[in-house]
Amino acid sequence: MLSFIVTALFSGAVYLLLTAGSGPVLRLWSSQELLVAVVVAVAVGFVARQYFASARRRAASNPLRWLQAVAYVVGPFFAEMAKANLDVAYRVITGRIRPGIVRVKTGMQTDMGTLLMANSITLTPGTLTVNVDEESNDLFIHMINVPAGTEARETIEVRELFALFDCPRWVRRIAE
Amino acid sequence: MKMTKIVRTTADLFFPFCLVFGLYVVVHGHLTPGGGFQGGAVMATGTALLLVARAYDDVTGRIRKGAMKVCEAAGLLIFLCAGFSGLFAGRPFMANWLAPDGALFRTSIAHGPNAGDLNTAGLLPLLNVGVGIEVLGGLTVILLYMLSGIKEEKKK
Amino acid sequence: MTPFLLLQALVLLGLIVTAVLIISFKDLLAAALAFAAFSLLLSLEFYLLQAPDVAIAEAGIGAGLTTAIFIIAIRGTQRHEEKN
Amino acid sequence: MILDILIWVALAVGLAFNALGVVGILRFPDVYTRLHADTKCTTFGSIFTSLAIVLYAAGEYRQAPEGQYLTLALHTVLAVVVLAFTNATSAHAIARAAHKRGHKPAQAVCDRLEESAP
Amino acid sequence: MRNVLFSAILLLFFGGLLYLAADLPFGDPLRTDMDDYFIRNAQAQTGANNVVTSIVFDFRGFDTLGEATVLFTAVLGVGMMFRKLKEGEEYEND
Amino acid sequence: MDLFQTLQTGSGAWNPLLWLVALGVALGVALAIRSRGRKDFREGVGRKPFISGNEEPENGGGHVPASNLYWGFLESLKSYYARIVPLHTGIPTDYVAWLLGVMALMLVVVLVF
Amino acid sequence: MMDTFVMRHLPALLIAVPLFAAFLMPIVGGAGRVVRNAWVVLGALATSAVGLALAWKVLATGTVLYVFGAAAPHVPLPMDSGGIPIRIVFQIDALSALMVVIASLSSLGITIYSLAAESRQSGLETFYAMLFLLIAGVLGMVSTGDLFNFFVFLEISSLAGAALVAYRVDNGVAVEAGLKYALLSTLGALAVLTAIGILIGQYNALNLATLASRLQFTTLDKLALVLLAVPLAMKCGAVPMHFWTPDSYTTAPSSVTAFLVVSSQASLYGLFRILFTLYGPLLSWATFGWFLIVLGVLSMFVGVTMAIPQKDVKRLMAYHAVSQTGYMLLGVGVGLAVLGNPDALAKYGRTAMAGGLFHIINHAMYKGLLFLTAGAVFYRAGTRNLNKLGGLGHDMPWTMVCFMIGALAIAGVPPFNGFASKLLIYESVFRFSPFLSIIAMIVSILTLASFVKVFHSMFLGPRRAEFAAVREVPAPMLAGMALLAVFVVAAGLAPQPFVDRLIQPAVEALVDRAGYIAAILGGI
Amino acid sequence: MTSRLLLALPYFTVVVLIVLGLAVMLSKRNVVKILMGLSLMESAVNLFLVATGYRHDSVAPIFTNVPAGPMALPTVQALTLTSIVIGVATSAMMLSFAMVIYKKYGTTDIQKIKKLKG
Amino acid sequence: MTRWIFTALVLVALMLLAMVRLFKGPTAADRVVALDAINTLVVAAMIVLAVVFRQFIFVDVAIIYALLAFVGTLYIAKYLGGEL
Repeated sequence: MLSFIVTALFSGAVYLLLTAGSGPVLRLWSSQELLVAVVVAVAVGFVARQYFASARRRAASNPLRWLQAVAYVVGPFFAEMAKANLDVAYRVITGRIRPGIVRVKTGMQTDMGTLLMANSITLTPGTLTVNVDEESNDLFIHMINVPAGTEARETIEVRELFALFDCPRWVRRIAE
Repeated sequence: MKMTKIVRTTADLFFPFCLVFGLYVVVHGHLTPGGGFQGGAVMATGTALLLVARAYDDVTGRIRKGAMKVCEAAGLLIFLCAGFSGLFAGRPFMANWLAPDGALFRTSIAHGPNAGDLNTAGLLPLLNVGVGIEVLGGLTVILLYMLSGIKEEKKK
Repeated sequence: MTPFLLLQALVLLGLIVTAVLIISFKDLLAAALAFAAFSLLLSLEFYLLQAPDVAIAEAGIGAGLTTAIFIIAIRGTQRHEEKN
Repeated sequence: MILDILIWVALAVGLAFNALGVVGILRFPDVYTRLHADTKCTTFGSIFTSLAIVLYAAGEYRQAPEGQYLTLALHTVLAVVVLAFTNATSAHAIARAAHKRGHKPAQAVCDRLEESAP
Repeated sequence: MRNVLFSAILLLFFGGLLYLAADLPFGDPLRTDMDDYFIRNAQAQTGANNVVTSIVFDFRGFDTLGEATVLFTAVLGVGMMFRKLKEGEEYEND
Repeated sequence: MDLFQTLQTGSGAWNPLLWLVALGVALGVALAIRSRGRKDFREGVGRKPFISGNEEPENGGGHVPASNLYWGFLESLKSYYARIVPLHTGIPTDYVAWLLGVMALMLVVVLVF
Repeated sequence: MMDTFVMRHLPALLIAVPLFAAFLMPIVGGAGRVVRNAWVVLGALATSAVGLALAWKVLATGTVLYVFGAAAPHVPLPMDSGGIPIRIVFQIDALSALMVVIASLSSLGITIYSLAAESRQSGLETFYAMLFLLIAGVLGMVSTGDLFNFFVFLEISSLAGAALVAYRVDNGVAVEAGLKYALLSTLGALAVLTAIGILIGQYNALNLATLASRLQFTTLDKLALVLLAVPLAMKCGAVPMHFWTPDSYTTAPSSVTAFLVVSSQASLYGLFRILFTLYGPLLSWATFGWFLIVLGVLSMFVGVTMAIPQKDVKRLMAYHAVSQTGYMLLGVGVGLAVLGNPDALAKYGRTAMAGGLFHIINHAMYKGLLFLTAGAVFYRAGTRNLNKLGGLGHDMPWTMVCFMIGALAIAGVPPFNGFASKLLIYESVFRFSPFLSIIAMIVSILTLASFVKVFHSMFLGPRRAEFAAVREVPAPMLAGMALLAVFVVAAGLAPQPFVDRLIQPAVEALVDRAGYIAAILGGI
Repeated sequence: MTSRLLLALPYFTVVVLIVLGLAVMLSKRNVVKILMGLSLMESAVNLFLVATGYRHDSVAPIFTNVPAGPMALPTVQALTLTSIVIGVATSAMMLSFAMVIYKKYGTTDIQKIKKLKG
Repeated sequence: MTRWIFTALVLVALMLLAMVRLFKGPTAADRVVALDAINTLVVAAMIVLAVVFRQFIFVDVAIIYALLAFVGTLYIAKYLGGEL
């Protein structure tokens, strides 16, 4: 039931986002759109509940956390991404690379956290998730520039990848 | 074989999004670009996403061929019955008899830009929904059958 | 030569190039990839020709599902073309 | 006026990063490094071109508050979110497939995955 | 021999179709009366903003039924190919 | 007799009824001839069917297989068949090529005439 | 009330009824064998009834128009449109009615036949759904008055046909034939679509009558003509594009083969429609008349000569189907060649066309019958190889009788229907060109010869040990065959009523281009 | 002629694509490749259909929030929609045919798929 | 208006440049990378072109594109990884 509500909420929110600007209600929606939004939310919630909000990722189903996710994406994540891009741009131009695949300990417990962490890693500093350990949620990441000395270590902590903010903490707060 | 946890979770997250977006395209078929086919294809992509992220055997328990076939047939029957309904309104087959003065979907709109008025276009939204369901079912069944074809071969 | 025509010319050039790639690849997987790129550009061309409905249909059915179907078919048959 | 300049800047940054991404795809030696260029630079570039559009929509909305500009901005944001998310995931999928297929990372200093693979 | 023949056929097609490309005006259709009717009247008659949808589902709705039927046929065809055959459902096809 | 009208072909005619009558007459003649045969013949009494003086083979062995029928016809048209049968290669590419070839030919014919 | 209601909407029901039967089939199929069979019979009966009623209405009252989705079904031109039909119009004139009759009769026969004949296979609800889709496709092709709608129905019938050809998946041969069929039909349909694009790009119309009234026969139109005519000729199995015919006819289940014949003839109808109605007097008569004649003569001769050495009975019959298509092309081709010459047209042109069109219906019936008998033999004996068959006449007398009727009819032996139509063709073609007529007669003799071979190999001779278990086929199969056999005999014994009531109006409809246009656009 | 061709670039592309598709069908031996050629031609014809309906400086035939102007012809777009769906249906079916043939015959070489001949 | 169409032009030109990688390969994975880049560029170009045409609802096409191209890429990746 909870999963149904969460999925329906998400679906309704997305639908309303898509149709914003269509009518007079709150200067955003027309009444028919709101009606259809309810229908769509119920229908999609019914069909997709076991996928979207399965019991294992109950924690991430909290709409308040979604707002945090938005804040994360706009704030720390974007800054990290900008830095990453400058870094990659530098390497594109100069061609100075020192690639390698390392194992990163994330400490994430849930699928959702792993996903967010992996995607954050992929989009930020010179790193790219290649594989994931299904049990321990450790990530294997390809670094475009392995810092000297890192290649000898068995695993590295995820915190070390991010220079400006503590992204893993954000992710944990959102998803766990 | 299933893909990694990351892909699976992404697929799960995007499945309702695909459905919502597909429904959005279907429902707004008469107002914005799109319609039954396009929306149905988007929805079918959602199921294709699930199919690709998981192993075939894991999915077949949830997305059943039989159900999808019924879905498809139901969409077509909606279409056909909507076509027939014109006959009983004294119009020919496939007549959009609701459009000018029906009970539902009847708001007449002026020539020119109009936005967000779903309650228009007579039979068209109904036909859109019918075709959308049909395309969703049909494309999913095609994918399921083709996947079952390669799975069988793997066993040998 | 307005910018719009130039844009169209570039897209059409891309169409022809990808079509040639489809033909010339002996590796069917690569050909399917080129086909996906072809569908993509075709969709963009429909978009330029003021046919958004068709562009959506081509994007959805042509690029997404046809690629999937081709990949499944290649998996169900063999990956490399016969030598002539 | 300031908005105009901002739009110009955003467009320029976006195009520059897109171009860098494409150059990176052409220049880098192996799949993984190319993926770096692809996912990061083109996504970032697209985010900036879209940002320009959002800014444009905001400017127009201030002049004439019509629903269409809101639609434009929201849909663009949505497209970018979808794009970023899918790009990251598909980059991961491609990298994994390439590794499973046996492509070694070129000039690699270490390859922990190769060692841990069963 | 074979290749020469095939090339000749292809060349002929290329020439013929190139003629087509040069003869049919692009961007300036010769006649537009039917489409003008649609653009003028679609909104009033069907109440749809999207003229293409109004054509697909109203003016040429019967085509769309046919199109849906084609998809249905293809689905049945694919299903037929991968159906589970009964025991002993074998034929001599010589 | 609206049903059994004469079929007009413009230059000739054919009446199925007349033909039926003729058929009946022929049948009558045949029966008349048959009635003049030996009445005392009984099947399987004393006589065996034989083929050119040999015993009849068991289990339809005397049945001429289809491939052997019209051997002479096929032999006399050997050169024709040697040309026409190899055209039916069974390769879809050739089928397509024939279709396109006829199309190209017609294109030339239509554009010229 | 109900009566007039149904009668008013017959053209819509013509397509909707088989589609309805097909769409419900996956759901009904789950309810058990008896329910499914009852549904199949019901659907087939309803389809045939609608088809025959429609044909009757057309022959009684003239061309029937049906405008889909308009204010009233019989008004193709809306008030404010300035005289252009904007919706899809079904325009069923006498020629279409002829084809509808053929399809209705044949579909009823084969559906009943297939109830028993295919009962041993799996996936039957798919099979029947496909069969209904094929029927709907053929009916739509012959009754539509809209070029793009024609294309859509062409695709439906091609796809359903290809899938049905590949129905017996077991060792892949059927799938091979299906692939070939699908490949060629798709290519042909693409050509047709290109032609539609050319036409709509120039004249901005899709309605056949409107297009015909606007056509100016520019070079582009010539290109479109080629792109329309040649693929349709391919689809009806004319030599030298006939190669798919024996492949697919051989491997398809027999009931389907019998209907594939009708499907080919629907393409033939399309070809005639394009040549006579769409292009009409713009064509150079002689060129396209001789195009049809050459195709016809080639088809006749190559078909029959290829048939003689065949070992597979269905393949042999398939080549005969090619050969018989040649007669139709010859007859109508002679008519087309003299269309510009009123004198010759009156003297023998109409007769030739009548012969060709009469041959269409006759061929559909007797060739369907022959394929059904071949299927019956295959059903019991388990082989189609003529070298292995023999002596079945003892155990399958009724099948043998049906086969004899069909064989004599195809060979043009009186008093069966093949003779009547062939007589019309011989006599009229002789006055056009004696040489062609003689070829036609030779082909007829060769046909007789080859069916003598089949008859001898399948039914004559002593009983064989390996066919000891052979019995007469089940009643539904016999009923299906009997239906067609009765028609063959009836049309042979009383040809003139058929010619008068069914064929002559069709010939008039074929020739009367102005009438076809006027039915939509009003007298122009 | 040349200048008109230059203006009618889409048509020219269509011609090239159709001929390329025909070349694939005539010269290639792999069934899947041939089907790709067929799909290529299908796409080309779709492009042709849409291109016939384009008017210079026109807007899409949708009454959204646009400045008035000539609209592109809608009928051909509707036809193209139909043709796209038909195309995907056809290719799906033929590809499944090819898969079954490969399973039974062990080849995708079209020159070896000829059990039926003569 | 010019700046938007100029942006679109550059994006399309970059797309053609990315096609070089599609052509060169050398492995299928490299081609997928190129395809992915083309996808992203097409989506960006579509969003920009929506402003050029002032048909803001056209952005939907871009969203659908981003979604569906993703599915195609996943199928290819699954096949490449030998898991299909």
